[in-house]
Amino acid sequence: MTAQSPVLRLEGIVKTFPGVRALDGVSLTIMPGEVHALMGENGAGKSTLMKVLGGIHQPDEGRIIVGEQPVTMSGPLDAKAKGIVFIHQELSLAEELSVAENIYLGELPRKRFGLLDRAELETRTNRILDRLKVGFNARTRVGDLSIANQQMVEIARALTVDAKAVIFDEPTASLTDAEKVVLFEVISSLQEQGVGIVYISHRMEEVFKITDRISVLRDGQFQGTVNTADTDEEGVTHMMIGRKLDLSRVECHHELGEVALEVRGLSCGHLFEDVSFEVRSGEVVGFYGLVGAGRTEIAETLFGLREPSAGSIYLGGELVRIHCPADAIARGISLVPENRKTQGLVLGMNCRDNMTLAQCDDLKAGPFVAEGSEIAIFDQYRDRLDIRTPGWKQLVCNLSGGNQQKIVIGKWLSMHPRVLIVDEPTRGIDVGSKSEIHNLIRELAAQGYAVIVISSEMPEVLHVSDRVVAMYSGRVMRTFSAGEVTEDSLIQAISGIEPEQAA
Amino acid sequence: MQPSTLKIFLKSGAIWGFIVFELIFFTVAGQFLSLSETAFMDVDNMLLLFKQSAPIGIIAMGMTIVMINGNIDLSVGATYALSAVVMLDSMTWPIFAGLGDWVIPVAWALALLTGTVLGAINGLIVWKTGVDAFIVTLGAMLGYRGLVFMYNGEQPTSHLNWTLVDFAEAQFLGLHSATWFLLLVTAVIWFLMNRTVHGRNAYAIGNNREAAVNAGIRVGPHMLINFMIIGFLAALSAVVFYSESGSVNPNDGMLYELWVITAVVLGGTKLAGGAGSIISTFGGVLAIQLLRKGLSHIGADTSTVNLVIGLILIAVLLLDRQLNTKGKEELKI
Amino acid sequence: ETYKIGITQNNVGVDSYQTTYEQAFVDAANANDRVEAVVLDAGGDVARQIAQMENLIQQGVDAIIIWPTNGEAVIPAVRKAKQADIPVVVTNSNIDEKGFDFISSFSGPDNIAQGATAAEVMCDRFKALGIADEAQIVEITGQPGYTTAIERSDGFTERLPEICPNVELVDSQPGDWNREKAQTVMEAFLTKYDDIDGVYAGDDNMGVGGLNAAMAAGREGITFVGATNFAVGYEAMANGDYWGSIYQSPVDDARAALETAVDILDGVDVPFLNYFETPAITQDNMGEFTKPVF
Amino acid sequence: MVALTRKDMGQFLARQGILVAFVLFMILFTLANDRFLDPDNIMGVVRSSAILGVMALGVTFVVISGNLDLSVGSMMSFSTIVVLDLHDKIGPALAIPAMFAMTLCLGAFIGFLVGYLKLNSLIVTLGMLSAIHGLTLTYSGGKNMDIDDMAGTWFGMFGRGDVLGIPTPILIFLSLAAVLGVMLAKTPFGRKVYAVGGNGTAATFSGIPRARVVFSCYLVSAFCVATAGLLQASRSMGSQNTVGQGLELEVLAAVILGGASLMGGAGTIFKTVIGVLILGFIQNGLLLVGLPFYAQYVVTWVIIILAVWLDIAAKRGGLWSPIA
Ligand SMILES: Nc1ncnc2c1ncn2[C@@H]1O[C@H](COP(=O)(O)OP(=O)(O)OP(=O)(O)O)[C@@H](O)[C@H]1O
Ligand SMILES: Nc1ncnc2c1ncn2[C@@H]1O[C@H](COP(=O)(O)OP(=O)(O)OP(=O)(O)O)[C@@H](O)[C@H]1O
Ligand SMILES: [Mg+2]
Ligand SMILES: [Mg+2]
Repeated sequence: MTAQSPVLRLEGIVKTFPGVRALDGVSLTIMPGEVHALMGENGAGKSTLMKVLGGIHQPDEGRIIVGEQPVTMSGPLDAKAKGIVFIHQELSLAEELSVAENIYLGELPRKRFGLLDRAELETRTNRILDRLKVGFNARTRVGDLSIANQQMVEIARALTVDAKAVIFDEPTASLTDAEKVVLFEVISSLQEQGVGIVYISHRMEEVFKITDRISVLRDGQFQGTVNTADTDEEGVTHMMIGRKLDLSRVECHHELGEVALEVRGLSCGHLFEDVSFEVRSGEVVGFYGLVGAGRTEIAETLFGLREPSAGSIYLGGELVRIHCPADAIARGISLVPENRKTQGLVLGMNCRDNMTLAQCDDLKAGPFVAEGSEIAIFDQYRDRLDIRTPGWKQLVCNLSGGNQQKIVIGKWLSMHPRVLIVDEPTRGIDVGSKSEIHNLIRELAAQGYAVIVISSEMPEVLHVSDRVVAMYSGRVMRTFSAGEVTEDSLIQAISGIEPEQAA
Repeated sequence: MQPSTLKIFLKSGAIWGFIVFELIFFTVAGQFLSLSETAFMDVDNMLLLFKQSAPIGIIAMGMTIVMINGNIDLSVGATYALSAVVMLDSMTWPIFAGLGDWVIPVAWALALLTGTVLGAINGLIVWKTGVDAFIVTLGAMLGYRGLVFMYNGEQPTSHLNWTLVDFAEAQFLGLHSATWFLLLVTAVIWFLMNRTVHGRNAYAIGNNREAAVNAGIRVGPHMLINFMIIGFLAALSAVVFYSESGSVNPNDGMLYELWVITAVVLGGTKLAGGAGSIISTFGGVLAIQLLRKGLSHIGADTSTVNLVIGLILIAVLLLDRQLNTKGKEELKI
Repeated sequence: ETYKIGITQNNVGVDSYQTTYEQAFVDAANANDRVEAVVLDAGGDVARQIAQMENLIQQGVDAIIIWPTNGEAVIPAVRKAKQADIPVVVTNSNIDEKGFDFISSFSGPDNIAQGATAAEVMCDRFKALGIADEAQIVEITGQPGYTTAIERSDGFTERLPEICPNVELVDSQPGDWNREKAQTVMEAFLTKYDDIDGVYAGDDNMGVGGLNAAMAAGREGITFVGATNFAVGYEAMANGDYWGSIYQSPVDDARAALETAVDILDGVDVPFLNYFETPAITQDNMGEFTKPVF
Repeated sequence: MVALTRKDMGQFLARQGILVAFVLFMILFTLANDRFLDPDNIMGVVRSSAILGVMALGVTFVVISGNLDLSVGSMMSFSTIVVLDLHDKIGPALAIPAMFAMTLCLGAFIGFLVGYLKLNSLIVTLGMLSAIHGLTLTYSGGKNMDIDDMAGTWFGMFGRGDVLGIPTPILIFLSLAAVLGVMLAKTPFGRKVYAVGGNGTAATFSGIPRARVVFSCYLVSAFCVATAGLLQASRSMGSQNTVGQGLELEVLAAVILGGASLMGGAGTIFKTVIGVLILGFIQNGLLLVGLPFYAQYVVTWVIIILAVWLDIAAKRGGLWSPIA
């Protein structure tokens, strides 16, 4: 490998946005046939660097060298023509179009006079779909696919050209384990063909499983490249956040209180059926399951966003009916939603207003919003959650993902809820912020909150929960107490294997 | 899990069902209310229906692609009027005096060029400035109307050319010239949207603009082309209509954008873009024209027509939503 | 045997004149056993009017009465009726001369004469006030593009210099047959010109809009002359604020149109231009007229 | 440092483009016609803009909440006709509240459709534009409405009266603007309107009753329309059925000129007032310099696009759109 010349080199890339120096002299070398991890905290500039490489952004300074040639990437198609393929972090699909049209978006095969060559399109697509072993065909409307399958369509785009380098920006965020296996197979077959792969992920175990080298960015600055074999999680984390991270669980020994929330036989159409569980104050209950298991729907039902078709909800022993989020909030239930951008934040509003959005009715001075109290609340939670922002006037859309998530958490903590539900609290969040959020969740429990954590990451669930509820296809399979849960039993439960069968 | 087949059928066929309902309703109501001896479903009456649908219908085809593309064009009424002014006025220009009736194709070409240019101006502004199409074309609706007035003050622009009128009134295989234009435009636009790369890209852009950009589709030129097409079609609609009537008031075409959008929405095209069908728009156009014709057939006055058309638009929207809800367990947002 | 007569009106509901006309037409048709009427309204839209003409021809009515939305655009549609042997009577506002071959008769007011009469009323008033040599006037015209608006304005501006050569028409803007619009236009006139002695408005509705503006600005002594005497105009005249207008009854207008059509179907000879009386009405002679109902 | 200040200047110019345009227009018209700055003229412009302005205040709420209201013109015709008709039947003291109640019912109907049934506001209000016009025609039988005894009623005080020399329409417009401006900027309700317009889903997830907020915005809009109808009726003491026709577009133009985003979530009452005044002064200024009325269409076209363009250019930090 040492004798080969790199497929791709970036030298001294600088990119500034108004008010942000997103990249500050970053250099990176990608060798053929290697899987190169790019890591860094949220907002470190990973996606920006890859967008520069993919021709979506133009760098202010620096050079991109493909093979031996310095090049300018005038746009995504230009990049693709030069052999650089880009799988986006956010799903980037046209739902109304077919799978085939999405895979070849931007370069549909054409006959003369701009006519679409459908036959050619479908043959080529089927060839790729076969390789990915997916269960849908070229004509399926993408909007009808599950999120995971949509992600596979996104990945299929990498296979349309003879790529020199393929960039995966957090491809596994919504994949099931089985789909991850397929993805990793695809990656290794690309690798064998001598393609250089850039792999961006916050998931350490994946990075250590499949990558050859790791490069780290911090605040837009290049921190260095190491061989994966020569380092460990701790070392990488240190490069990323510049300090040592205490990954041990904060054990706050505290008594569990009364049952704060009890759910009996709750159903909502076909989304989930006959769900029963309870959460005590001071307890963290983790909900684990595959994507589509119905966990989010349970949370939404508890928060008054869906009408249950059967079952009952008790809060502090009292039977309650919750018809809308305002009911839920009044009764002390809070939900940190799954998708912070669409559900958690008004991106065009400033940090303060977002933080106090759920309580602007309560913070009043006469008929007006009490701006003084709002700022006080914001300051308090900014310090407590270590939110990095120049001030409350900053628009939320200018914050990095992790800091945005903290604003959402702050919004609900400042309401002092009895039951706090957090859905995928660390999706797309870097390790540093992640462990902060985990510690925060433990702390909250210690203070007497009843906390429900919904997560698709097993380490996370195991790490923060006192008990784990395993769900499969809309049903609760098993509830594990802290002592009895093991990775194996959990995997069996969420795959639909009954405990007696498994035993 | 599967939406019921009835729902799917209703969703795709709703507009045709509505048309059938209208036909039955007006035929029955006409028996009691109409003074006319001829039935509503008379062949000649239906042929007239197609012909009278043409001016709105031709523009609606353009509006469909612009809306699929994720934009909207409120300036079509003014474009229509300005193209008509150019067509009628150019036939009297001294430089064309020697052409005789050959002035007709020249005038047509000038009118179509005018429409295309006006569309291109909108498209370029939307593309280059990034201002929302709603605002750009709302402005143009005023601006182009101002140009219509500037051209000939407040006077109508007229030129009756009987050769032209005879052509416009002609019937070929039983269908009027205007009907042929409408059918031709529908076919061409259907082909454009379903069988060409430009059409598929237009869908992609309306569906998910960022995805299209990421995939390297040049969003701007596609939008520009679609605005030019709708400008061209607005002009074509004017050519078809004013060839027959020969005189344009400066206020003509006002509120056309409302009729056109109503037809397109009735046909099921989503305002947000990305979804819509040319054939359904054709249905929407027929449904509207049938409604207007039917109401006048049963002797409804202007106030009733306004009331009914407004409420039907809302009812269709309501129906569409009912058909698209996923049942009780749906998220309440 | 009954005659089936179709009418396509310009824009019912846009003002009281047209509404009263429609009412009167329906009443007149009901009163006449020999007539069955199909009453349509184009809502001001040329395309819709042409479609209505086609529908009437297709329905096979015996005669068509048309109140044109555009005096030229309807000519081909009128020709179609002629080709189908259906006599066409134009009502209220005439079509262009090019179409005269295809119509049987025009029934309505003489708008050019009305404009001229209004000029005479204005001029006489100025002479009486002794300002005929220095007066400055402004004009508020009807909706641009409508034949009635154009003809009245033409009649006025042609006649005025013949009788009062020193009166200067300093400005003219359309008020769209709309009182509010006329009021806005008049406000601008009042700011722009210190000295306005007279206002000619295309109808009383707009005239009263102008009057409102003048009263709000405290400008007195302006001679307002309108056309189509509306009830508001009549009252303002009675109050002494408004000088004169043209008395034009929509009831007469509607009846005349229907009678003309019936006469033609009966084979009676009717004059090609069948004007009905529209006399001048001023503060001096208003006692001779009843207050308009619209 | 110098470069920075110049950049800041550019930013300021772009952000406050609408104010700058306003000042420029005033200067131009003043140079062109010395009557333009005449206090009487200015007062006249503000007074005749008041009706449009009052409607624009309500539409600002609707637009910030992420919706459109194209029915305000025909709704205004409705209120005007109704109040004039009732004036002669039940007297002004009862006619005014009755008209407000009826107009608010229409607003509630639209608010119900858009807020609670979540129908698209463009199409709903387009439909209502037509339906309310039909309703008005049916109500009036197509006839003009006039007050019989103009001299003997106090009804004229809203549109024709004045307080300390300031015409009442101006007072009503400005005080309503002040009240609604404070309501939007300072109260929890205003905050919710911005949140619902900025991101309706997130607002719902924060416990904000989105449907009720949207509903309320349409009520505010209907209230403003009723006020405008009152001013209109009182000013002219008589009206045609089409009195408000086409006003919806002028109102929308004013709101957009003021910088409210059609996407929702942005805009202020103060800027809407500026937008209204700009339209009023352009109309008046062009008339004064002797240009025909339609010149104003073309000018409005150009400044709407320039204003919105400058605004978004300032936000993205570049004049030209980045889209390829
Ligand atoms: N278009 C843009 N305009 C302004 N700032 C931007 C833009 N894109 C990115 N940024 C800023 O640049 C910085 C780097 O963002 P980037 O998306 O590259 O981070 P990342 O490392 O991919 O983070 P994550 O792990 O959350 O995806 C952030 O501060 C972000 O706010
Ligand atoms: N088998 C399936 N195939 C496709 N879509 C599904 C399937 N099951 C559920 N879905 C849909 O996928 C979406 C995600 O499901 P849901 O939110 O219930 O998952 P979850 O358990 O909360 O997991 P996560 O939060 O990780 O997405 C829902 O809209 C659901 O209707
Ligand atoms: Mg990223
Ligand atoms: Mg979920």
